[in-house]
Amino acid sequence: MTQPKDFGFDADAALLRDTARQFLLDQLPTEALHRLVASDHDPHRAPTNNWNPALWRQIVELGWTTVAVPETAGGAGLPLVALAALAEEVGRAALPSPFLATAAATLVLRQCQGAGTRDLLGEIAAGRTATLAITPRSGAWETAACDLYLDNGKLHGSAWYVQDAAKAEVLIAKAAHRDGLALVAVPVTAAGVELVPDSILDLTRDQAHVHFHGVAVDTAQILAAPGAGAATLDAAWPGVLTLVAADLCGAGEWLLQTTAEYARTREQFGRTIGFFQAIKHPLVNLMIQLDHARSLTYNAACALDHEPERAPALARMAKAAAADAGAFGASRAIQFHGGIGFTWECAVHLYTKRQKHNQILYGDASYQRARLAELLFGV
Amino acid sequence: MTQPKDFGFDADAALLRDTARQFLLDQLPTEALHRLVASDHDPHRAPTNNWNPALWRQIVELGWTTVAVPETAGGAGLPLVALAALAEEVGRAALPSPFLATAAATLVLRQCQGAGTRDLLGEIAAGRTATLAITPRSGAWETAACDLYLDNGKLHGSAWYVQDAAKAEVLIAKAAHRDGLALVAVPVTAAGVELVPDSILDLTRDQAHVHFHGVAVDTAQILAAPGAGAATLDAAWPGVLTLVAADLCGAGEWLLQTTAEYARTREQFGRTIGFFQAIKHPLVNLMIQLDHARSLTYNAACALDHEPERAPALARMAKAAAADAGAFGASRAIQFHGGIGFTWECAVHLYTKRQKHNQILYGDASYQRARLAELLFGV
Amino acid sequence: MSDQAKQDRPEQAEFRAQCRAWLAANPLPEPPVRLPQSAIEIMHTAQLEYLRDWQRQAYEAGMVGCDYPVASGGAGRRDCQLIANQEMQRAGRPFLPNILGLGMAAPTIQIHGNDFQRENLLPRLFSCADIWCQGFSEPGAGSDLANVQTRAERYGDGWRITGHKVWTSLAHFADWMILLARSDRAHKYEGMTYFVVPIKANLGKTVTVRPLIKITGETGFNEVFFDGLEIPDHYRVGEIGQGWEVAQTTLLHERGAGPWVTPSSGRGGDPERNIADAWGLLELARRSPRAGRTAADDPVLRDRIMQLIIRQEGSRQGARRARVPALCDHPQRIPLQAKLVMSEIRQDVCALAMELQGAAGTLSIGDANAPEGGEWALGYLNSYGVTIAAGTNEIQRNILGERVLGLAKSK
Amino acid sequence: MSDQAKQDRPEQAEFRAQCRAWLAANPLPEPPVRLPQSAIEIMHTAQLEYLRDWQRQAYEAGMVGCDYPVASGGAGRRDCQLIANQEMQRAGRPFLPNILGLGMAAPTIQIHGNDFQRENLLPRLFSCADIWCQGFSEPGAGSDLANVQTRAERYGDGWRITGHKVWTSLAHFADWMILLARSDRAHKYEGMTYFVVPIKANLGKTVTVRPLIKITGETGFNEVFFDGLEIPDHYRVGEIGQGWEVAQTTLLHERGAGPWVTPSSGRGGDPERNIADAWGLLELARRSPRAGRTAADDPVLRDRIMQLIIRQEGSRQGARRARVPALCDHPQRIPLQAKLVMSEIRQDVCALAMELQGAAGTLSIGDANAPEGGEWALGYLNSYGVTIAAGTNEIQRNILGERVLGLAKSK
Repeated sequence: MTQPKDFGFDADAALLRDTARQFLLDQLPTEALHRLVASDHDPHRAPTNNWNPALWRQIVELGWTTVAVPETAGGAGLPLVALAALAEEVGRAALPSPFLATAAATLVLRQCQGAGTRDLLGEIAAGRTATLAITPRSGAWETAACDLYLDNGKLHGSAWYVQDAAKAEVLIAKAAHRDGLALVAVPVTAAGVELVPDSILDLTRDQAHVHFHGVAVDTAQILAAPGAGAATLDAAWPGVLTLVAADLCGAGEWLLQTTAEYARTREQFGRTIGFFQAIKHPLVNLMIQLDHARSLTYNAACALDHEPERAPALARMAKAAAADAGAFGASRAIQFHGGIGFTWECAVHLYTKRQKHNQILYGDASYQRARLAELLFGV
Repeated sequence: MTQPKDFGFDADAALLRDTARQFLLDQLPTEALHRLVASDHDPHRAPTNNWNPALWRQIVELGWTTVAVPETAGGAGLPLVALAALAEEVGRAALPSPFLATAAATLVLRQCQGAGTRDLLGEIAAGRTATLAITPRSGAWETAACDLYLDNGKLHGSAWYVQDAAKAEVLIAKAAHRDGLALVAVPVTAAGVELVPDSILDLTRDQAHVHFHGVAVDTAQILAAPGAGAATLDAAWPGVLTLVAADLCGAGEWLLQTTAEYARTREQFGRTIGFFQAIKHPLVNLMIQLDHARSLTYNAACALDHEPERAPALARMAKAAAADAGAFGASRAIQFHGGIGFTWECAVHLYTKRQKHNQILYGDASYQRARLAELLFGV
Repeated sequence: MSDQAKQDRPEQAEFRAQCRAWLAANPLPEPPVRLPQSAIEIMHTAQLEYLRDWQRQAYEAGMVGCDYPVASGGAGRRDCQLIANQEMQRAGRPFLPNILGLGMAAPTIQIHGNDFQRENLLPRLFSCADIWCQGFSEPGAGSDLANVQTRAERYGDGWRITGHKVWTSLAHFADWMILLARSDRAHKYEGMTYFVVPIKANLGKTVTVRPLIKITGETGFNEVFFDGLEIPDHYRVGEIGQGWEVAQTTLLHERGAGPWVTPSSGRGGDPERNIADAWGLLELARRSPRAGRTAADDPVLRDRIMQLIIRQEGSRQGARRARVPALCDHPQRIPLQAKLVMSEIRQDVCALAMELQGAAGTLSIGDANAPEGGEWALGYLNSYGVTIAAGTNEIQRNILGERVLGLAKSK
Repeated sequence: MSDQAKQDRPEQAEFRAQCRAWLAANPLPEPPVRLPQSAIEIMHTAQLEYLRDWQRQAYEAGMVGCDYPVASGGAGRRDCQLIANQEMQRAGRPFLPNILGLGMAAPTIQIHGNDFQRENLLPRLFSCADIWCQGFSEPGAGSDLANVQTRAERYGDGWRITGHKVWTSLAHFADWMILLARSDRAHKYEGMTYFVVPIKANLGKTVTVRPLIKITGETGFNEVFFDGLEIPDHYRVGEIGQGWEVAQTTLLHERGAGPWVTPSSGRGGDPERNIADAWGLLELARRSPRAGRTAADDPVLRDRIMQLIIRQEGSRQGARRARVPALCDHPQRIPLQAKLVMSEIRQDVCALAMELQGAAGTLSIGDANAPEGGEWALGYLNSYGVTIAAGTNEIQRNILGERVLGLAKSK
């Protein structure tokens, strides 16, 4: 198979993206975001989970959660480049929401064969929130690494670094079984589920680790049978990486444009500081990096639909490029804002911290390149 | 042991260095260097070896070859930081000469125990030239890698990447023997020695590979007995790396100062181009890199005299820093000279090519850092 | 069927099949001499004649200038040049030697020239009957191109040209030059006029070409001195005083934005071609010994190879994205990056290739033991030609910062 | 005996032994609260009082200000402050809280001040009886410090101060401020005068301090508003109109050149101390899981750790080399790099530390599972304070390019 010239970004996708951008500009301007997530500046504050559930209900009505759900399961089944473009807008707004976690769960569910999968996808399309619970305490991103065990129909153990856990209604949990890895849907309200929030740097999301104290699982909850979990997760993984890359690109673009705007207006030495190549050239370098990352992100998203055999390598490329661009942009945005960029009141820090989180999430740039090299060198 | 505050750079060393700098400025100004090495611009020319033996005789009279030879062997036995400072001046002048190769051989000889060692050191002090023949065809820099064999008193095989071979009178050859590696002194005029010049990028030196067709070796030529060669070479190695680092620093400083001078005088847009931060800031970055490399080079040289147990790590640091600074400076010097920097007539290319050679020689920056990591992590 | 072919419209598919059939049926003889890495390094007549003959054949087969109107010597096709380029590359054919004509002179003349120029000059440009060069830079007008001092003075109905151009690639073979000259000293930007001028016909008379030598030791670029060359007014391209504006079209193409602005023209520098391809580093690494294994086993070098492959693919996918307006925030943002990005990737690829080679990286072109004949080292040095020419990359960054990000002008 | 001690002159060796004995005999109690990473992040009175008490003890033991004359409250020693610093660090003592006083105010007053200032202000500065802050930056005078607008107007025999300073670390605790103000609007550089001004005594009257919050969420820096604060003329430092010159002394010390210019002053930022030490990455890497092994087994991360260790050691050996004139081409070349280099190494060390931690790098200070309590992430964010303050690092590069390389001024 080969990719369409336009990455599959058709008129429907463009409408969805444009609507989303305007919606977020209207509903969550930067000042509102700052009020929402940054009211408590104490670095020693308890773990927080600041978001706007009313906004989320509107988002569900706009159909964002249907985008990646197949039409057969009651979704819109749009090309995945539309989902990537949506994730980019979410990043651009630094939106605190269960969008990314639910979209990642959706991508995993699309690969699942278990009996309850279709119903759960339909529920997600209708607004139910979900997140992946797949990472062990060590933080290893590899599929095989697991601290959660499925034994005699019960889950024991824990999952760590669960994204937006406090906003999720269902956990898509990876569990080790004697026959191999399984994937299981677990409502957060199930008996024996204990959610422990983490204190994290990123103010625009929450994170937790989850202990499973003998949580009972019935057949309908098995999304991928023991032994099938690894292949299922691996098939979904390029999509999950692409989502994070898209968020990084969107937030990166916000940082670029915001810093450029500052450089167009802030005066020193009788000139706007954008005059100085010490500002101008790094911003251009950032623009180039972001453009590469964004192009690679669309390419990876399109590959998921059209040439899945290439998607693993292309998604690693996208995440690596986006993580590097994200880190570089976050750093330059603070530096070029000068003193004001070092203050809590300047929204740059919200984006910087989100970029740091996404840079790390599911493996930073050098991690992605090491996996990419294995694919390209065949070892 | 601990290092003296001044790196051991005493008045004698300073006098030697200052005299050397002035001597090279007088005797080999850049235009003379260009005439000497760059008269034939054909990229397909035969291998060349352009240098000035008369200048070399003056250098011997100035005592440069005595610096690293111990007083007991008829040398001056100066602190090794003096040798590093001298190598820096050689790099600054991009001097085509057997200086570096002979100095490297001297450092190896200082570690040798063989009967003929002292005499050979004395001959070197008096002006005999030498070079190391220790690298296999693969170009491996590791001590154990060897394509030359000592068997029944005869040498068979080859040595590659022999520096300034056409200028050397004696080869200090590493040879594999059934009892382990040995080091052997072989006159280039010995029967069975076949020297094949390489075509290389660097116009300021020559390089060759040498075939040994059953070259007879007597006991007096054995500098390190079979089995002792590896430890001998390893002990000398930090010094050899430090020499190359010093050459890189000196040539790097020439590129910095020459480019800064161009930036102070070349006008575009009604200003000298040094006004533009796109020129100014990279030059400052280069200056910082060179200062780090130079400080680390003195530190490594001083360690050889005062704390040899730390010298292996410190020399890796110096070579790594100097190789990176050398490559960066060479690149920016061409770029910032613009069109003129792309021409054969501009001397920048002589230094750029020398930097490329030294960057590679005995391992580039990432190679050095990998070895350094083994030392620091203990694996 | 290739990936590229899958995306063709029917008329494109038909054209592609024609190209492919012709290329299969008409193999090129082996070159009689080593060919240089690109057209601007052509040193010898034997190289030129071989390549010129190849371009003529390609033109006659309809693969050069095919998107231009028939009146200009083209075939009046639409979006077919890229296909011809792809097929020529796929068949392993060498570059077309008249790169400066195809890449810069032709689109400028087509857009800003007059009928005389289009009808008389372009067909011979496409067929390689005439070689073209570009006379923009001067000793005092490099990055600051608007400081051009070469004079164009009125003389009867024509113009008299006096001045000094530098870094003029291919001038030693050129029949024609596109020239930016000063027709009015009182105005900087409004005082320039653009011409086409005959070079070879006036050599030894009012035109002198002096070869310059590159850092590689290759020749191929020159100084050109004009000592009162007289040309008729219909050699003028665009209006008097509009030279700067016309030159922008040339520069846009020189900097690689051409494919997005006007019909692509079979030049070597477009995003479909890359002399130093980052993907080539994979194989080089596998063959290069390092620390007892190969460079492909060294994770630090693997990481750096991946960085370059990612940058190159980012740039290629960017070229694709630039054609999808809905996915671009600003129409010039990607096109204006092309020359900057491609030249720096090429430079970094060549530098890394030299590092991968370890000790063998010291060897130069012609050495029997140099990996791939020493072409990487030569490519490394030549890469500076591209990071410096057509406005240094520092100037490119100014342009991007000012035109796309709206920052204050740095000069 | 330590490496450092080996190099002592006899009187230094004796002093070192005294310091060591005192420190051994006088252990500090455990802090009652978490201490911040440096003095400029002191948020709470409990932190300040603990640290202030420690500085007072250190002063009384002769380890603070000891190279200053006795008349200024010092001990009249020579080259001993560095030894005291080394010994305090070796004993694991916390930083001295009056960093801005020790590092900037004291040397400036000693060099440019009058006897009244030296005799009355310095002893209390050293003992930490008075806390000091620095009033240079303003909303419109950051990198462009010479654009200071805070007014100093003559008023009888004294001065009246009106204006607005920002990014004023420690102002919320400060008794005194060093102030750069405009005494003459007609001249930019020659129109500034330098003062010491009492802050705490005038709070709520003619001085208002408004805390600012940092990106870390910590407080510790402030805006300071002057509404006609009146001070006598003997609070002036240096001549009227010489403020810019006097401020250069302060800035030279702020930027880390102090140790090479005047007696070092026990401040936290000198090259002997480094909160985020690159060597610490070795141990962090060994403890950080990565791809089934540890970060210390990942060659790419090893390479990056080595790069930082090499830079840091390069900077440290540079500090050593700067004291050997025969090995320096230009006296200011290394000293002027100090703040720039150290702040960027610190930033890069903290950023790499976060990467080494992998998933745990998402955790912030206070999380029970954050490696080393999340101090690296906090350090990363705080590192921007240093790359921005005291003239952004962009300004530092201008200064180096202009003063050392002689390039044309960029502004």
